[in-house]
Amino acid sequence: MRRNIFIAVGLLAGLGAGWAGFPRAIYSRRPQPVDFSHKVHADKAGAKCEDCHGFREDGSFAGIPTLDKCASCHAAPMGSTATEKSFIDTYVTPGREPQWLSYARQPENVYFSHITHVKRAQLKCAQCHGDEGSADHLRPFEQDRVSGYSRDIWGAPGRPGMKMDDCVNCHRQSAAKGAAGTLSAQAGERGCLDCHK
Amino acid sequence: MTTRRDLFKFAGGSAMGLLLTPAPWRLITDTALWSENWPGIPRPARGEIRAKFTHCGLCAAGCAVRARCVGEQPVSLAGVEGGLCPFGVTGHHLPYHPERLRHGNRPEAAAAVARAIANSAPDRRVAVLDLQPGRTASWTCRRALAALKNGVYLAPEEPACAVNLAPAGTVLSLGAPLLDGWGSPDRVFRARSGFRLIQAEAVESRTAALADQWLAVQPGSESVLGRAVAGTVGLRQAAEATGLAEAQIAEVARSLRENGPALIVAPEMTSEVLAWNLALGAWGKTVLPRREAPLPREWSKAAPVTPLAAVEVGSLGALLIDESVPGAPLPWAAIQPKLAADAVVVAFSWSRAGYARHATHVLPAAVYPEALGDLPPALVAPSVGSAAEFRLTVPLVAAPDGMTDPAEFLSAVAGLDAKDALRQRAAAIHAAARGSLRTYADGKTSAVKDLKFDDFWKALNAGGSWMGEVENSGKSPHLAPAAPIPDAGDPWPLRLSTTQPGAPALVSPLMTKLWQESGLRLGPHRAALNPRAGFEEGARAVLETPYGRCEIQAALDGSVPPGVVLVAYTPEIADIRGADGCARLVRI
Amino acid sequence: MLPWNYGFHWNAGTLIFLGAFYTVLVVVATTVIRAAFHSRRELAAHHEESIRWHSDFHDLPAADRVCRHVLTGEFKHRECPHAFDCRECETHAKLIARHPLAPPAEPEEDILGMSFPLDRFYHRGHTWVHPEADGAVTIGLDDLGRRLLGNPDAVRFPALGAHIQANGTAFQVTKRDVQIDVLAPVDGAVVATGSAAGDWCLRVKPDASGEPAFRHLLRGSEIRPWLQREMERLQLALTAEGAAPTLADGGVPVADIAAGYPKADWDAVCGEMFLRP
Amino acid sequence: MNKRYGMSIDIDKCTGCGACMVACAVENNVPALPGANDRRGITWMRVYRVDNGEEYPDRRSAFVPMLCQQCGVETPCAHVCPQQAVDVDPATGIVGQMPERCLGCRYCMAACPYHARYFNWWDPQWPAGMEKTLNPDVAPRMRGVVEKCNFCHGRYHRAKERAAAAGEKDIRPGEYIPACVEACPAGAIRFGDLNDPSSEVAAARHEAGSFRLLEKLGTDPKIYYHSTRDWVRQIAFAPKPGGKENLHG
Amino acid sequence: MDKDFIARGVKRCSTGRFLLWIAPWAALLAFGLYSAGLCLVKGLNQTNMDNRFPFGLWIFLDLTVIALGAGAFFTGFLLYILKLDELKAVISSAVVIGLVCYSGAIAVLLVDVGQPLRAWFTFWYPNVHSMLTEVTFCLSCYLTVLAIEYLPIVLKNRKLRQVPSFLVFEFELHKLIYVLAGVGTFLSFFHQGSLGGLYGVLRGRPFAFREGLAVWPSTFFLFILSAAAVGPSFIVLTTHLVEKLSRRRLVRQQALELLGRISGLLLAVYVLAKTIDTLVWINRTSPESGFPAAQYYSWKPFGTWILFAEIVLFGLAPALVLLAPRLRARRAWLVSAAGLACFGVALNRFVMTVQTLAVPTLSFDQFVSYFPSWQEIGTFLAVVAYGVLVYSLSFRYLQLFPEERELKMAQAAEESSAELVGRY
Repeated sequence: MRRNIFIAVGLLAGLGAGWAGFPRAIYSRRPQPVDFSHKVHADKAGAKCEDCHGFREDGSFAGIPTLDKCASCHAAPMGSTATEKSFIDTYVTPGREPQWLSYARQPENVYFSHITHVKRAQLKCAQCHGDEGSADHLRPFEQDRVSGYSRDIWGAPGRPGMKMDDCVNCHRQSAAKGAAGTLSAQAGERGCLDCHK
Repeated sequence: MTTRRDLFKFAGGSAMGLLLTPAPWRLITDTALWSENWPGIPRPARGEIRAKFTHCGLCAAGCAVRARCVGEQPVSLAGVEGGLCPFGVTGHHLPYHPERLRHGNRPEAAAAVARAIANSAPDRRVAVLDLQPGRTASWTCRRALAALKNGVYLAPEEPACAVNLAPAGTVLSLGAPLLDGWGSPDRVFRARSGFRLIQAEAVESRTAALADQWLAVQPGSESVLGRAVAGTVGLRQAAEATGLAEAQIAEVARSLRENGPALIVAPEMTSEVLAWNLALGAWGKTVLPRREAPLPREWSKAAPVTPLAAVEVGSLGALLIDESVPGAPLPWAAIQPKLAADAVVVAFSWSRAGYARHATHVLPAAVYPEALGDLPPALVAPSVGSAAEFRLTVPLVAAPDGMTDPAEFLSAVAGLDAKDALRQRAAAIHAAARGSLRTYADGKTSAVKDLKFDDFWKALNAGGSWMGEVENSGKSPHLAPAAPIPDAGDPWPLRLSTTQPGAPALVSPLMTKLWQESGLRLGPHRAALNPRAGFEEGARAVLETPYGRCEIQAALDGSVPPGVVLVAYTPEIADIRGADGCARLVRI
Repeated sequence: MLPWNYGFHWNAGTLIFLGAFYTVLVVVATTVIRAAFHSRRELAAHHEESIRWHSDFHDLPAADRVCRHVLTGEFKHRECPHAFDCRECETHAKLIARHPLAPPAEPEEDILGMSFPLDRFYHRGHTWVHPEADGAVTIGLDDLGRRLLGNPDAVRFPALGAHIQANGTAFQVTKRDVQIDVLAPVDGAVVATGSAAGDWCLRVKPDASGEPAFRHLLRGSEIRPWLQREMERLQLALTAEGAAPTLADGGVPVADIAAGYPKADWDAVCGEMFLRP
Repeated sequence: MNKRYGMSIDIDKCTGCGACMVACAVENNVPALPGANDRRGITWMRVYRVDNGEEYPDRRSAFVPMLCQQCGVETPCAHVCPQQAVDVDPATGIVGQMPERCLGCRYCMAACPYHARYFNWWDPQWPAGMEKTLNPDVAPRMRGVVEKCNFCHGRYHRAKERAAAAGEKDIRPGEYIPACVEACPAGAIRFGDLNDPSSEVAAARHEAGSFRLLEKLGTDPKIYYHSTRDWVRQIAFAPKPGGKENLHG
Repeated sequence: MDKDFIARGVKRCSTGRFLLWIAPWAALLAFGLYSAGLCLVKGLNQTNMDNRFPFGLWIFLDLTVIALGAGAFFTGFLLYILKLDELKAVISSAVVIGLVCYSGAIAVLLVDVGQPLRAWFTFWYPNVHSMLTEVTFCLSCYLTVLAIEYLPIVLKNRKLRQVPSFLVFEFELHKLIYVLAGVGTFLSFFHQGSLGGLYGVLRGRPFAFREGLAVWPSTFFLFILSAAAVGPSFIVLTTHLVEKLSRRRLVRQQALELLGRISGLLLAVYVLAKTIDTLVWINRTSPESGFPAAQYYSWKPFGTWILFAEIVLFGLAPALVLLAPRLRARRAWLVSAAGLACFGVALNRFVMTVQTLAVPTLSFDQFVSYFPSWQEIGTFLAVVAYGVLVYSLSFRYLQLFPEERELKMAQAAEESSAELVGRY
């Protein structure tokens, strides 16, 4: 009986460490430089995603906006929050770019074209990025300590899908839905270099 | 009480528990992912991708270049109207070459030059050696030298002519690398299908390999063939010197006359080569008079071009060598006797590999594509209508601090203000209201007279090219007397032949692929020899010429004729290579 | 490897290949798990002693596994298929039925200079069993066993009440740094312990009594040929382990053989003689 | 319709200048490492010098640009890769090598008759500062994996993205050409869709003097060579060691 | 000191002497591990392999070692499936040799791949058409099987078996060992074959390319046959070596002769098959790919002599010796023939790996040569040292030759009777 207790205790300890402790330990967390509220901007300023996260002329995606974009509205405080004031003092006035931490920055070997997905396949931003656009706070940036990947890319359940498996599943589904010869059929599983570089 | 056994049980249980969690599997996957971006693998920068246009400044051909830039940083270069040579393709690497010079003591060099100028012995001269004459910077130097009392402007002397391959029916190339670095490749290859190429060369060069006919002449006898074709030397004498059959030479001469328009080209278009072309009736058809782009009137007071041979021995108190743009250098052995015992030599250079080795002061110069400048008119003209040109090498990246522009240095010494020289010259061109401007971004050509100066200048700075119109007066050029045929003596049993004489001293680190990671080119310090030369592969030897020595390693190659040693062009070789090409090998 | 992995294709090649792979994995895993499961069951049933004997018996040289009927000359060659447990041997039963063991022609207690009283049963691991009137049996080392172990350095008897199994370990004797597990001749519970140097070692209440319970033990006329064979084996073992074969000339073993052959590898000799390879 | 990209290389035009080799290295972030030699270096595009085996002055040379021949049938490398790091994209016919999937067993290199695959014997390295000139469309490879020509797949991505931005369904011919094709000063290399009968390459393959290397192996390479010289066309066949001193690479 | 661990009744040298024997091998192992460590930490630039010679010493020796280790599966097959009970005398030794060969080969393979951290991708994303996938799967499965087969041998150690659970588990596992032998035979069949297929499928290397049955080229079957043929020979060779080194008789001559006979028989079949295969290849397969077969042998030093040596000198000759009962009965002939057979297979593996890569395929390519670097040699020596150490430890502490004690007694009996004869 006694020996079984030790085995059981060990088993529980192992399970606990693996399921509860490990996912916490594997990620390092860093806060974003500024507590930006997507919600406030969407509600008050009526901004849409593409107002700030737009495309360049050649079709490439511009990603996180630079300080110019922020400064075009926030050259002087628009509201009265302390966050905005400190943002202006720290970044806008001295002209210092905030070092945003990109949740969704794909690994170097991944080729991802925003315009193909947004313009051609008509995907909504939230499909991959989740409801970031309506969040009031920026969640901390979590990075896998071993692989160095962002949690969004190489994440846990409950996160928006950005792992290779998620890409593959979506492509497979849309390929299955689409008729042969259409764009959706092109989206199916093909060569590695279709999505890698 | 827990026993050791219990601890084992606990450990076993927890190991089993851990196996049922994601932890071990995740770690296995994570380490595999880590191997994708482990330390030491650089990440390319990301950002907006733009195209910028410029002209390649690595040789006088000045090919039009489209640079693909991430943000401001060029990441690849491509020709606008055709391919580029490998040097041009990798030009954007030069600023990062590990051997690049970054520091120099400019005040000290300036003081030394000032002292040499002040030392006003009447037979003492201050000279500038310009490897690529005809640029605005060259004009600035000439103006500065004219302002100095003892200034001499040294540059390779060439008759003012350009070559137009387009109408040519037959081309006789006397060892010129016509298909391999002779003018801009897009112009050469566009015309290539129109002419029959006869290459007379001892070595089967890249051009010889692709020529319609390759005449394997005796090394050094190319010019005899030229004379024979022009009729200044008898067939028998030519046959003896070249090792070809008399009938063969006669056949070449006949095909040049019958399948015209004909053209004779040589590595340097000297007066003599021009004379042969005149004799063939090529003047005005395939060989055209070349004019400078218009100059501001106030520049007319400029020092004349002096050939090195005309400089008295021991007369140079100061020599400034402009190596900031590559060009065919003069052998140091020919320069050195002209220097006074206490001469100050200042080299403006990218690296210590070239003249910097002999200089008392070395000042780092900006490399292509860091510096703004213009290019001398092209040797190979695109067509009859437009020969003279004005093109800028627009910088793609900013030069680091501490670089010295030779022209600016010299104008400071001479008390000349030449800051706006390029703009002044552009204004002069614009004022002449001739020719047309071509812009690469939109591929448009517009007449200069329709443009405002500001637009003209802006377009030039965005990689535009001005093409003047040729005025073919039909006047024959003034020709210098022909030099005697060099004759190799007994102590120099070999002829030295080099590959690619125009290669810049510093090339992109990636260029080593051509000789280290493949056998495509002869690597530096390698000497190709005929297998019968008595050397074995890899043997080390000293290459000697009347001008110096250099250590090399033998590479056997059946395509190299007996009696010839083929070496890769390097600054060391440039130093010891004489015009006569005499050499011998001494085994170590 | 799994259908949801990227690059997995449902085709014949995959099915055959992975099918074979998984089959192999399953077979190997089943084999190991089965072995583990069986061993757990055997351990729970306390069969380890019997397994140890079977395993040892398996490792004995073929010559040592010889059937008792070869000793008596009824067979020329026969290897015991039952690990010396004649109780389950049909051949033995048949042979016994056909030729009941004749008592020796003359009472022979002194064989080759050693005392082997005929009122006892002998086990091939050199113990004897003497049935007592109360149904218990006394177990002791036979004369050769005693001479081999001489005056033991230490003896470890099982606790009173412990159950011993035929061919399992009865008790442990240490002699000259060599530990010998003496084989138990019968199944039963220990009721008293004696001393290894003394007359008897254990008193055991056997699980069964009567002839069938002792059928696997040697008796009567079997003893002499067996003992002769044992003496040959001893002689060989001593030779092999570095002692001079002095027994060969028919000498009587001394009381403490170990002391007589200080150079012999006593571990090997005892292992050989007490059937503990 | 699926494309089948291919190349046609005119040996009679190649001057062996090496622009394609360096342009390829620039485009694909291939470093030049100090210890690399002609057997350990990485040149997805490698130009060999071949000759007719005669002695001077009868010696004639030619230059043969060698790259992955993009075999279309029983692609030797894709066939042998144990973990699907090599595949033939059905949409383009391009044989792709996925470095992040590769474990570096080098079996594919042993399988390739053209020696067009290269192993990263070292971690990549560039002179200080030069990593700024890396092409963002191609990921640098780590040590221990195999790589090879993929017809500048980064450029294919770029062309597709441009088409998507312009709202076009597909890329137009000429929108996508590999770096070597672009760089070749002699215009010796042509590139296009072999399935498109109007493309230059589709026409070039039927020209007289067109051939493929080791065609008899039956792997259907998509690189067509061309020469009007008989002795040059001999390079299509197996080496003949019994003959004259062999050609040097 | 370690007496309690040494089986009862077998003689082993003193601990000191054993340590003396172990020491140089341990030093060699340490050196080899350092070499392998260099290759792992700094990368494969430490080797002399290159793009033209992507496989080198390691692959050649892996193939050889695995062929020689085939004794484990084949003996197991003969003993447990075909019930040739005489082979019980060598089965444990064969298992240890097999384990050493396979684990060593796999360890070297892990150093040989450029990205060992990703080696598991082969399992996760297998390309089922690749011979290397087959090799990887079968090798790792078979190594597991060998480890399980080795387990009872370890658990039988004198000290370990005193733990009742070990004893019982050993006993129960041993009862089921025939299942493992069967699985091992199946796996070995496929990986020996797929190692042959590894080169045989290389369409781009007409020197190695062979036609065959379904997905398997003829080399697949030739490798199985040759491995099965030399496996027993290698056991004869090692057993003889161990007997000489330990100065003990371990196995009856009959068992070795049986192994020799089986080896000879299979070798003869192999030589016949190889000859037919070579003829088909010369006359059909190779010319059809555009390569006249004669040209491969004009690259020196690989002349036709190598073909002759492989088939006749190291194939037919030992086969005939092993098949002749009178020659076989003599230890010297038996062992020499076994040695020749082993060498022949090594030569075959050398030809398949090294010559295949050395001969050029493109007309403008050159014949290339390659010599391993000290790091490669060191890594291989680590495997040799590891093998010797594992075998030495196993031989000392485990019972590899169950007949050893019996033979010792028999020898004693001979000696004593000789003495008796001498006395009278």
